[in-house]
Amino acid sequence: MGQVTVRVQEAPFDLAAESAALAAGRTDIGGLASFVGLCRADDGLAALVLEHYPGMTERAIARIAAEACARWPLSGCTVIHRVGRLAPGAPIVLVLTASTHRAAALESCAFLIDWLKTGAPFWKREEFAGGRDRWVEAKSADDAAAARWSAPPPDGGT
Amino acid sequence: MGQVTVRVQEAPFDLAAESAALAAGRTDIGGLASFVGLCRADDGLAALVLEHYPGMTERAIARIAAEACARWPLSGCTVIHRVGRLAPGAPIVLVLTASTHRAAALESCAFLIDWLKTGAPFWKREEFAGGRDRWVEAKSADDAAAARWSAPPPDGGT
Amino acid sequence: MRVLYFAWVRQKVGIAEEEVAPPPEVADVAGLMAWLSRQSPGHAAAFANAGQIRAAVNQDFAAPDQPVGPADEVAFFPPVTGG
Amino acid sequence: MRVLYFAWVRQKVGIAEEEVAPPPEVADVAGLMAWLSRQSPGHAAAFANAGQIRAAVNQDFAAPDQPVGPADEVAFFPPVTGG
Repeated sequence: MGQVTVRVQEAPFDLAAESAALAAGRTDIGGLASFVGLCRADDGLAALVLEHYPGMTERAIARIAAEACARWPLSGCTVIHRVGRLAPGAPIVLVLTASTHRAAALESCAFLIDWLKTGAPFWKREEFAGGRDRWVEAKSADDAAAARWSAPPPDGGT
Repeated sequence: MGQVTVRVQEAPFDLAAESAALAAGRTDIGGLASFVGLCRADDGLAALVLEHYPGMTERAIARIAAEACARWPLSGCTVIHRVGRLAPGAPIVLVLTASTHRAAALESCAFLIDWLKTGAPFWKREEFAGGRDRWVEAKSADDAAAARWSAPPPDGGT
Repeated sequence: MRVLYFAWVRQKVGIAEEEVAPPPEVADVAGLMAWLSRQSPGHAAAFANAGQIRAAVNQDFAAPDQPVGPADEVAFFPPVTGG
Repeated sequence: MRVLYFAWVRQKVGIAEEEVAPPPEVADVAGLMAWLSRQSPGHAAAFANAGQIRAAVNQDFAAPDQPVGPADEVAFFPPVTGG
Protein backbone atom coordinates (compact mmCIF):
# COMPACT_ATOMS: atom_id res chain seq x y z
CA MET A 1 0.00 0.00 0.00
CA GLY A 2 1.16 3.50 -0.77
CA GLN A 3 2.27 6.21 1.61
CA VAL A 4 -0.88 7.74 3.10
CA THR A 5 -0.96 11.14 4.82
CA VAL A 6 -4.17 12.42 6.41
CA ARG A 7 -4.45 15.68 8.31
CA VAL A 8 -7.29 17.80 9.68
CA GLN A 9 -6.09 21.28 10.54
CA GLU A 10 -7.03 24.95 10.79
CA ALA A 11 -3.87 26.14 9.06
CA PRO A 12 -3.57 26.50 5.29
CA PHE A 13 -1.74 23.78 3.38
CA ASP A 14 1.09 24.06 0.89
CA LEU A 15 0.34 22.23 -2.35
CA ALA A 16 3.93 22.43 -3.61
CA ALA A 17 5.41 21.18 -0.34
CA GLU A 18 2.90 18.31 -0.13
CA SER A 19 3.60 17.32 -3.75
CA ALA A 20 7.32 17.40 -3.10
CA ALA A 21 6.90 15.29 0.05
CA LEU A 22 4.91 12.67 -1.82
CA ALA A 23 7.46 12.43 -4.66
CA ALA A 24 10.60 12.89 -2.55
CA GLY A 25 13.41 10.50 -3.41
CA ARG A 26 11.30 8.53 -5.88
CA THR A 27 11.73 8.06 -9.60
CA ASP A 28 8.87 5.60 -10.11
CA ILE A 29 6.05 8.18 -10.07
CA GLY A 30 4.70 9.04 -13.49
CA GLY A 31 1.80 11.24 -12.46
CA LEU A 32 0.70 13.42 -9.58
CA ALA A 33 -2.93 14.48 -9.58
CA SER A 34 -4.34 17.03 -7.20
CA PHE A 35 -7.62 18.64 -6.33
CA VAL A 36 -7.95 21.75 -4.20
CA GLY A 37 -11.43 22.76 -3.08
CA LEU A 38 -11.84 26.48 -2.48
CA CYS A 39 -14.39 28.56 -0.60
CA ARG A 40 -16.64 30.35 -3.10
CA ALA A 41 -18.27 33.69 -2.26
CA ASP A 42 -21.72 32.61 -3.45
CA ASP A 43 -24.68 34.81 -2.41
CA GLY A 44 -22.48 37.29 -0.56
CA LEU A 45 -20.85 34.76 1.73
CA ALA A 46 -18.67 36.38 4.41
CA ALA A 47 -17.16 33.21 5.85
CA LEU A 48 -17.49 29.46 5.88
CA VAL A 49 -17.21 27.71 9.25
CA LEU A 50 -16.23 24.05 9.17
CA GLU A 51 -16.96 21.72 12.06
CA HIS A 52 -15.93 18.09 12.28
CA TYR A 53 -15.97 15.05 14.57
CA PRO A 54 -12.41 14.77 15.93
CA GLY A 55 -11.24 11.19 15.93
CA MET A 56 -13.91 9.88 13.60
CA THR A 57 -12.82 12.29 10.87
CA GLU A 58 -9.29 10.95 10.70
CA ARG A 59 -10.57 7.36 10.85
CA ALA A 60 -13.05 7.94 8.05
CA ILE A 61 -10.54 9.66 5.78
CA ALA A 62 -7.87 7.03 6.46
CA ARG A 63 -10.37 4.33 5.51
CA ILE A 64 -11.28 6.12 2.27
CA ALA A 65 -7.57 6.58 1.48
CA ALA A 66 -6.92 2.87 2.13
CA GLU A 67 -9.78 2.05 -0.23
CA ALA A 68 -8.19 4.24 -2.92
CA CYS A 69 -4.86 2.44 -2.43
CA ALA A 70 -6.68 -0.89 -2.76
CA ARG A 71 -8.42 0.11 -5.99
CA TRP A 72 -5.54 1.80 -7.75
CA PRO A 73 -1.77 1.13 -7.71
CA LEU A 74 -0.84 4.31 -5.85
CA SER A 75 2.63 5.31 -4.73
CA GLY A 76 0.81 7.38 -2.14
CA CYS A 77 -1.90 9.88 -1.41
CA THR A 78 -2.34 12.90 0.79
CA VAL A 79 -5.62 14.30 2.11
CA ILE A 80 -5.67 17.52 4.10
CA HIS A 81 -8.97 19.02 5.20
CA ARG A 82 -9.19 22.37 6.95
CA VAL A 83 -11.66 23.21 9.72
CA GLY A 84 -12.59 26.45 11.46
CA ARG A 85 -13.50 29.81 9.88
CA LEU A 86 -12.46 30.26 6.24
CA ALA A 87 -12.75 33.38 4.09
CA PRO A 88 -14.00 33.38 0.49
CA GLY A 89 -11.21 32.28 -1.82
CA ALA A 90 -9.51 30.23 0.91
CA PRO A 91 -8.51 26.63 0.18
CA ILE A 92 -10.59 24.09 2.12
CA VAL A 93 -9.38 20.68 1.09
CA LEU A 94 -6.42 19.11 -0.71
CA VAL A 95 -6.38 15.68 -2.32
CA LEU A 96 -3.11 14.58 -3.87
CA THR A 97 -2.45 11.20 -5.48
CA ALA A 98 0.68 9.72 -7.02
CA SER A 99 1.02 6.70 -9.26
CA THR A 100 3.19 5.20 -11.94
CA HIS A 101 0.39 5.83 -14.41
CA ARG A 102 -1.68 8.94 -14.94
CA ALA A 103 -5.09 7.27 -15.09
CA ALA A 104 -4.64 5.79 -11.60
CA ALA A 105 -3.62 9.16 -10.19
CA LEU A 106 -6.47 11.05 -11.87
CA GLU A 107 -9.20 8.53 -11.09
CA SER A 108 -8.21 8.02 -7.47
CA CYS A 109 -8.07 11.77 -6.96
CA ALA A 110 -11.66 12.10 -8.21
CA PHE A 111 -12.70 9.11 -6.10
CA LEU A 112 -11.20 10.61 -2.95
CA ILE A 113 -12.84 14.00 -3.30
CA ASP A 114 -16.20 12.43 -4.18
CA TRP A 115 -16.04 10.24 -1.07
CA LEU A 116 -14.79 13.02 1.18
CA LYS A 117 -17.95 14.93 0.29
CA THR A 118 -20.21 12.13 1.48
CA GLY A 119 -18.19 9.87 3.77
CA ALA A 120 -16.29 12.06 6.23
CA PRO A 121 -17.91 13.87 9.18
CA PHE A 122 -17.54 17.54 8.24
CA TRP A 123 -20.29 20.15 8.33
CA LYS A 124 -20.22 23.59 6.76
CA ARG A 125 -22.00 26.64 8.08
CA GLU A 126 -22.21 29.75 5.91
CA GLU A 127 -22.02 33.20 7.49
CA PHE A 128 -23.30 36.21 5.59
CA ALA A 129 -22.85 39.93 6.05
CA GLY A 130 -25.23 41.19 8.73
CA GLY A 131 -24.96 38.12 10.90
CA ARG A 132 -27.31 35.75 9.05
CA ASP A 133 -26.03 32.19 8.82
CA ARG A 134 -27.16 28.77 7.59
CA TRP A 135 -25.93 25.20 7.55
CA VAL A 136 -25.03 23.92 4.11
CA GLU A 137 -27.37 21.12 3.07
CA ALA A 138 -26.05 17.87 1.69
CA LYS A 139 -26.48 17.66 -2.08
CA SER A 140 -27.99 14.68 -3.81
CA ALA A 141 -25.51 15.43 -6.62
CA ASP A 142 -22.70 14.61 -4.19
CA ASP A 143 -24.33 11.30 -3.28
CA ALA A 144 -24.64 10.53 -6.98
CA ALA A 145 -21.00 11.44 -7.60
CA ALA A 146 -19.86 9.11 -4.82
CA ALA A 147 -22.23 6.37 -5.96
CA ARG A 148 -20.74 6.31 -9.48
CA TRP A 149 -17.73 4.49 -7.99
CA SER A 150 -20.12 1.53 -8.25
CA ALA A 151 -18.75 -0.68 -5.49
CA PRO A 152 -20.01 0.06 -1.97
CA PRO A 153 -18.30 2.81 0.04
CA PRO A 154 -15.34 1.98 2.27
CA ASP A 155 -17.72 2.24 5.21
CA GLY A 156 -21.50 2.18 5.49
CA GLY A 157 -21.40 5.97 5.01
CA THR A 158 -24.51 7.30 3.35
CA MET B 1 -14.15 31.47 -22.27
CA GLY B 2 -11.81 31.07 -19.34
CA GLN B 3 -8.32 32.43 -18.93
CA VAL B 4 -5.98 30.17 -20.94
CA THR B 5 -2.23 30.03 -20.40
CA VAL B 6 -0.05 27.84 -22.61
CA ARG B 7 3.73 27.65 -22.39
CA VAL B 8 6.45 25.41 -23.82
CA GLN B 9 9.71 25.87 -21.96
CA GLU B 10 12.92 24.21 -20.82
CA ALA B 11 12.70 25.61 -17.28
CA PRO B 12 10.83 23.86 -14.48
CA PHE B 13 7.38 25.16 -13.57
CA ASP B 14 6.01 26.16 -10.19
CA LEU B 15 2.71 24.43 -9.43
CA ALA B 16 1.90 26.67 -6.46
CA ALA B 17 2.64 29.87 -8.39
CA GLU B 18 0.57 28.71 -11.38
CA SER B 19 -2.34 27.75 -9.12
CA ALA B 20 -2.17 31.11 -7.39
CA ALA B 21 -2.09 32.92 -10.74
CA LEU B 22 -5.16 31.07 -11.96
CA ALA B 23 -7.14 31.81 -8.79
CA ALA B 24 -5.79 35.32 -8.14
CA GLY B 25 -8.44 37.84 -7.17
CA ARG B 26 -11.30 35.40 -7.74
CA THR B 27 -13.84 34.05 -5.28
CA ASP B 28 -15.93 32.12 -7.81
CA ILE B 29 -13.59 29.13 -8.16
CA GLY B 30 -14.72 26.07 -6.23
CA GLY B 31 -12.14 23.62 -7.48
CA LEU B 32 -8.64 23.54 -8.90
CA ALA B 33 -7.51 20.26 -10.43
CA SER B 34 -3.97 19.59 -11.51
CA PHE B 35 -1.92 16.89 -13.13
CA VAL B 36 1.85 16.83 -13.15
CA GLY B 37 3.56 14.27 -15.35
CA LEU B 38 6.98 13.20 -14.12
CA CYS B 39 9.94 11.47 -15.74
CA ARG B 40 10.14 7.87 -14.48
CA ALA B 41 13.47 6.05 -14.27
CA ASP B 42 12.16 2.91 -16.00
CA ASP B 43 14.75 0.41 -17.24
CA GLY B 44 17.67 2.45 -15.96
CA LEU B 45 16.77 5.64 -17.80
CA ALA B 46 19.48 8.30 -17.53
CA ALA B 47 17.60 11.15 -19.19
CA LEU B 48 14.55 11.93 -21.28
CA VAL B 49 15.01 14.32 -24.19
CA LEU B 50 11.90 16.09 -25.43
CA GLU B 51 11.67 17.57 -28.89
CA HIS B 52 8.75 19.56 -30.27
CA TYR B 53 7.57 21.48 -33.31
CA PRO B 54 7.85 25.14 -32.31
CA GLY B 55 4.85 27.11 -33.46
CA MET B 56 2.63 24.11 -34.12
CA THR B 57 2.97 22.97 -30.50
CA GLU B 58 1.54 26.15 -29.04
CA ARG B 59 -1.23 26.19 -31.69
CA ALA B 60 -2.17 22.58 -30.96
CA ILE B 61 -2.22 23.04 -27.19
CA ALA B 62 -4.17 26.30 -27.42
CA ARG B 63 -6.76 24.53 -29.57
CA ILE B 64 -7.07 21.66 -27.08
CA ALA B 65 -7.40 24.18 -24.24
CA ALA B 66 -10.10 26.06 -26.14
CA GLU B 67 -11.94 22.78 -26.65
CA ALA B 68 -11.77 22.10 -22.89
CA CYS B 69 -13.21 25.58 -22.22
CA ALA B 70 -16.00 24.87 -24.70
CA ARG B 71 -16.88 21.53 -23.08
CA TRP B 72 -16.69 22.57 -19.43
CA PRO B 73 -17.48 25.85 -17.67
CA LEU B 74 -13.89 26.68 -16.77
CA SER B 75 -12.66 29.80 -15.03
CA GLY B 76 -9.38 29.02 -16.70
CA CYS B 77 -6.73 26.47 -17.49
CA THR B 78 -2.95 26.38 -17.66
CA VAL B 79 -0.83 23.97 -19.69
CA ILE B 80 2.95 24.04 -19.40
CA HIS B 81 5.04 21.46 -21.24
CA ARG B 82 8.77 21.22 -20.83
CA VAL B 83 11.22 20.36 -23.61
CA GLY B 84 14.93 19.56 -23.65
CA ARG B 85 16.83 17.11 -21.45
CA LEU B 86 15.10 16.01 -18.25
CA ALA B 87 16.44 13.84 -15.45
CA PRO B 88 14.48 10.99 -13.81
CA GLY B 89 12.05 12.44 -11.27
CA ALA B 90 11.81 15.76 -13.12
CA PRO B 91 8.38 17.21 -13.87
CA ILE B 92 7.54 17.18 -17.60
CA VAL B 93 4.06 18.61 -17.96
CA LEU B 94 1.57 20.57 -15.89
CA VAL B 95 -2.16 20.74 -16.53
CA LEU B 96 -4.18 22.95 -14.23
CA THR B 97 -7.90 23.63 -14.49
CA ALA B 98 -10.21 25.82 -12.45
CA SER B 99 -13.99 25.81 -12.29
CA THR B 100 -16.90 26.67 -10.05
CA HIS B 101 -17.58 22.96 -9.70
CA ARG B 102 -15.18 20.14 -8.97
CA ALA B 103 -16.40 17.74 -11.65
CA ALA B 104 -15.68 20.26 -14.41
CA ALA B 105 -12.17 20.87 -13.06
CA LEU B 106 -11.38 17.17 -12.64
CA GLU B 107 -12.81 16.01 -15.96
CA SER B 108 -11.26 18.79 -18.03
CA CYS B 109 -7.88 18.11 -16.40
CA ALA B 110 -8.08 14.44 -17.45
CA PHE B 111 -9.26 15.48 -20.93
CA LEU B 112 -6.35 17.87 -21.39
CA ILE B 113 -3.63 15.42 -20.38
CA ASP B 114 -5.19 12.66 -22.50
CA TRP B 115 -5.24 14.96 -25.53
CA LEU B 116 -1.77 16.33 -24.90
CA LYS B 117 -0.49 12.77 -25.16
CA THR B 118 -1.95 12.27 -28.61
CA GLY B 119 -2.66 15.71 -30.10
CA ALA B 120 0.40 17.89 -29.54
CA PRO B 121 3.68 17.52 -31.47
CA PHE B 122 6.13 16.36 -28.82
CA TRP B 123 8.51 13.44 -29.13
CA LYS B 124 10.43 11.75 -26.34
CA ARG B 125 13.82 10.09 -26.68
CA GLU B 126 15.15 7.97 -23.81
CA GLU B 127 18.85 7.97 -23.04
CA PHE B 128 20.33 5.14 -21.01
CA ALA B 129 23.61 4.71 -19.18
CA GLY B 130 26.34 3.73 -21.65
CA GLY B 131 25.01 5.92 -24.46
CA ARG B 132 22.21 3.72 -25.79
CA ASP B 133 19.06 5.64 -26.68
CA ARG B 134 15.65 5.03 -28.23
CA TRP B 135 12.60 6.99 -29.29
CA VAL B 136 9.53 6.37 -27.18
CA GLU B 137 6.82 4.71 -29.22
CA ALA B 138 3.26 6.00 -29.19
CA LYS B 139 0.99 3.80 -27.09
CA SER B 140 -2.33 2.52 -28.30
CA ALA B 141 -3.50 2.94 -24.69
CA ASP B 142 -2.97 6.68 -25.10
CA ASP B 143 -5.05 6.72 -28.27
CA ALA B 144 -7.78 4.83 -26.42
CA ALA B 145 -7.63 7.27 -23.51
CA ALA B 146 -8.05 10.23 -25.83
CA ALA B 147 -10.77 8.47 -27.81
CA ARG B 148 -12.93 7.96 -24.72
CA TRP B 149 -13.76 11.67 -24.86
CA SER B 150 -16.19 10.43 -27.53
CA ALA B 151 -16.54 13.58 -29.64
CA PRO B 152 -13.87 14.09 -32.31
CA PRO B 153 -10.60 15.73 -31.29
CA PRO B 154 -10.18 19.49 -31.54
CA ASP B 155 -8.14 18.91 -34.67
CA GLY B 156 -7.76 15.98 -37.01
CA GLY B 157 -5.03 14.69 -34.72
CA THR B 158 -4.66 10.94 -34.79
CA MET C 1 -23.20 5.96 27.31
CA ARG C 2 -21.55 9.00 25.77
CA VAL C 3 -23.63 10.90 23.22
CA LEU C 4 -22.21 13.60 20.93
CA TYR C 5 -24.04 16.12 18.76
CA PHE C 6 -22.74 18.05 15.78
CA ALA C 7 -23.78 20.97 13.58
CA TRP C 8 -27.46 21.98 13.84
CA VAL C 9 -28.27 18.90 15.90
CA ARG C 10 -25.85 20.25 18.53
CA GLN C 11 -27.40 23.72 18.27
CA LYS C 12 -30.94 22.40 18.76
CA VAL C 13 -30.06 20.07 21.63
CA GLY C 14 -28.11 22.94 23.17
CA ILE C 15 -25.07 20.90 24.22
CA ALA C 16 -22.18 19.23 22.39
CA GLU C 17 -22.12 16.04 24.43
CA GLU C 18 -23.61 14.31 27.44
CA GLU C 19 -23.47 11.10 29.43
CA VAL C 20 -26.81 9.28 29.39
CA ALA C 21 -28.13 6.11 30.98
CA PRO C 22 -31.16 5.00 28.99
CA PRO C 23 -33.24 2.05 30.24
CA PRO C 24 -32.28 -1.45 29.00
CA GLU C 25 -35.06 -1.51 26.38
CA VAL C 26 -33.16 1.19 24.46
CA ALA C 27 -31.11 -1.25 22.43
CA ASP C 28 -30.32 0.36 19.08
CA VAL C 29 -29.68 3.71 17.38
CA ALA C 30 -33.34 4.27 16.50
CA GLY C 31 -34.42 3.43 20.05
CA LEU C 32 -31.85 5.79 21.47
CA MET C 33 -33.05 8.61 19.20
CA ALA C 34 -36.64 8.07 20.34
CA TRP C 35 -35.60 8.04 23.99
CA LEU C 36 -33.35 11.11 23.65
CA SER C 37 -36.13 13.07 21.92
CA ARG C 38 -38.14 12.85 25.15
CA GLN C 39 -35.38 14.27 27.37
CA SER C 40 -35.92 18.00 26.70
CA PRO C 41 -37.63 20.40 24.27
CA GLY C 42 -34.20 20.91 22.66
CA HIS C 43 -33.75 17.18 22.13
CA ALA C 44 -37.30 16.98 20.79
CA ALA C 45 -36.59 19.75 18.28
CA ALA C 46 -33.32 18.17 17.20
CA PHE C 47 -34.84 14.75 16.58
CA ALA C 48 -38.20 15.97 15.22
CA ASN C 49 -37.35 14.75 11.75
CA ALA C 50 -35.41 11.52 12.15
CA GLY C 51 -34.87 11.30 8.39
CA GLN C 52 -32.53 14.30 8.54
CA ILE C 53 -30.31 12.75 11.20
CA ARG C 54 -27.31 10.50 10.69
CA ALA C 55 -25.58 8.52 13.41
CA ALA C 56 -22.21 7.03 14.25
CA VAL C 57 -21.45 4.37 16.85
CA ASN C 58 -17.89 4.31 18.13
CA GLN C 59 -16.87 6.63 15.28
CA ASP C 60 -18.25 4.55 12.43
CA PHE C 61 -21.38 5.48 10.49
CA ALA C 62 -24.29 3.42 11.83
CA ALA C 63 -27.73 2.43 10.58
CA PRO C 64 -30.87 2.87 12.77
CA ASP C 65 -30.88 -0.82 13.73
CA GLN C 66 -27.26 -0.84 14.94
CA PRO C 67 -27.11 -2.04 18.59
CA VAL C 68 -25.91 0.40 21.23
CA GLY C 69 -24.86 -0.25 24.84
CA PRO C 70 -23.58 1.56 27.91
CA ALA C 71 -19.93 1.51 26.81
CA ASP C 72 -20.57 3.01 23.36
CA GLU C 73 -19.88 6.48 21.99
CA VAL C 74 -22.85 7.48 19.87
CA ALA C 75 -23.00 10.63 17.73
CA PHE C 76 -25.90 12.33 15.95
CA PHE C 77 -25.51 14.86 13.17
CA PRO C 78 -26.94 16.06 9.85
CA PRO C 79 -25.80 14.53 6.54
CA VAL C 80 -22.15 15.48 6.08
CA THR C 81 -21.11 18.42 3.87
CA GLY C 82 -17.32 18.38 3.76
CA GLY C 83 -14.95 18.40 0.83
CA MET D 1 7.78 24.46 -50.27
CA ARG D 2 9.31 24.21 -46.84
CA VAL D 3 9.58 20.69 -45.40
CA LEU D 4 10.40 19.95 -41.74
CA TYR D 5 11.37 16.66 -40.11
CA PHE D 6 11.17 15.70 -36.43
CA ALA D 7 12.39 12.94 -34.13
CA TRP D 8 13.62 9.79 -35.88
CA VAL D 9 12.31 11.00 -39.23
CA ARG D 10 14.73 13.93 -38.90
CA GLN D 11 17.54 11.58 -37.87
CA LYS D 12 16.99 9.28 -40.85
CA VAL D 13 16.63 12.07 -43.41
CA GLY D 14 19.71 13.67 -41.88
CA ILE D 15 18.44 17.24 -41.87
CA ALA D 16 15.83 19.15 -39.86
CA GLU D 17 14.37 21.11 -42.76
CA GLU D 18 14.76 21.86 -46.43
CA GLU D 19 13.25 23.86 -49.26
CA VAL D 20 11.95 21.61 -52.04
CA ALA D 21 10.33 22.21 -55.42
CA PRO D 22 8.51 19.03 -56.39
CA PRO D 23 6.93 18.77 -59.85
CA PRO D 24 3.30 19.90 -60.23
CA GLU D 25 1.95 16.34 -60.14
CA VAL D 26 2.95 16.18 -56.45
CA ALA D 27 -0.36 17.52 -55.17
CA ASP D 28 -0.97 16.04 -51.74
CA VAL D 29 0.77 14.79 -48.59
CA ALA D 30 1.00 11.20 -49.82
CA GLY D 31 2.38 12.30 -53.16
CA LEU D 32 4.96 14.49 -51.46
CA MET D 33 6.07 11.59 -49.23
CA ALA D 34 6.51 9.35 -52.29
CA TRP D 35 8.48 12.04 -54.12
CA LEU D 36 10.66 12.88 -51.08
CA SER D 37 11.49 9.19 -50.53
CA ARG D 38 13.28 9.21 -53.92
CA GLN D 39 15.51 12.20 -53.07
CA SER D 40 18.23 10.37 -51.07
CA PRO D 41 18.92 7.09 -49.26
CA GLY D 42 18.19 8.94 -45.99
CA HIS D 43 14.81 10.09 -47.30
CA ALA D 44 14.11 6.55 -48.52
CA ALA D 45 14.92 5.10 -45.09
CA ALA D 46 12.79 7.70 -43.32
CA PHE D 47 9.75 7.09 -45.50
CA ALA D 48 10.19 3.32 -45.89
CA ASN D 49 7.16 2.61 -43.74
CA ALA D 50 4.61 5.30 -44.51
CA GLY D 51 2.26 3.94 -41.87
CA GLN D 52 4.64 5.08 -39.15
CA ILE D 53 4.72 8.66 -40.39
CA ARG D 54 2.38 11.50 -39.48
CA ALA D 55 2.19 14.83 -41.27
CA ALA D 56 1.22 18.41 -40.66
CA VAL D 57 0.45 21.07 -43.25
CA ASN D 58 0.87 24.66 -42.10
CA GLN D 59 1.11 23.43 -38.50
CA ASP D 60 -2.12 21.44 -38.46
CA PHE D 61 -2.23 17.65 -38.50
CA ALA D 62 -2.95 16.50 -42.06
CA ALA D 63 -4.26 13.34 -43.69
CA PRO D 64 -2.45 11.73 -46.68
CA ASP D 65 -4.93 13.23 -49.15
CA GLN D 66 -4.51 16.79 -47.91
CA PRO D 67 -3.45 19.08 -50.81
CA VAL D 68 -0.03 20.71 -50.63
CA GLY D 69 1.38 23.58 -52.70
CA PRO D 70 4.54 25.68 -53.10
CA ALA D 71 3.62 28.12 -50.30
CA ASP D 72 2.97 25.46 -47.69
CA GLU D 73 4.99 24.38 -44.67
CA VAL D 74 4.82 20.58 -44.48
CA ALA D 75 6.18 18.51 -41.58
CA PHE D 76 6.78 14.77 -41.22
CA PHE D 77 7.26 13.01 -37.89
CA PRO D 78 6.46 9.84 -35.92
CA PRO D 79 3.25 9.55 -33.87
CA VAL D 80 3.53 12.06 -31.04
CA THR D 81 4.63 11.00 -27.55
CA GLY D 82 4.27 14.06 -25.34
CA GLY D 83 2.47 14.56 -22.09
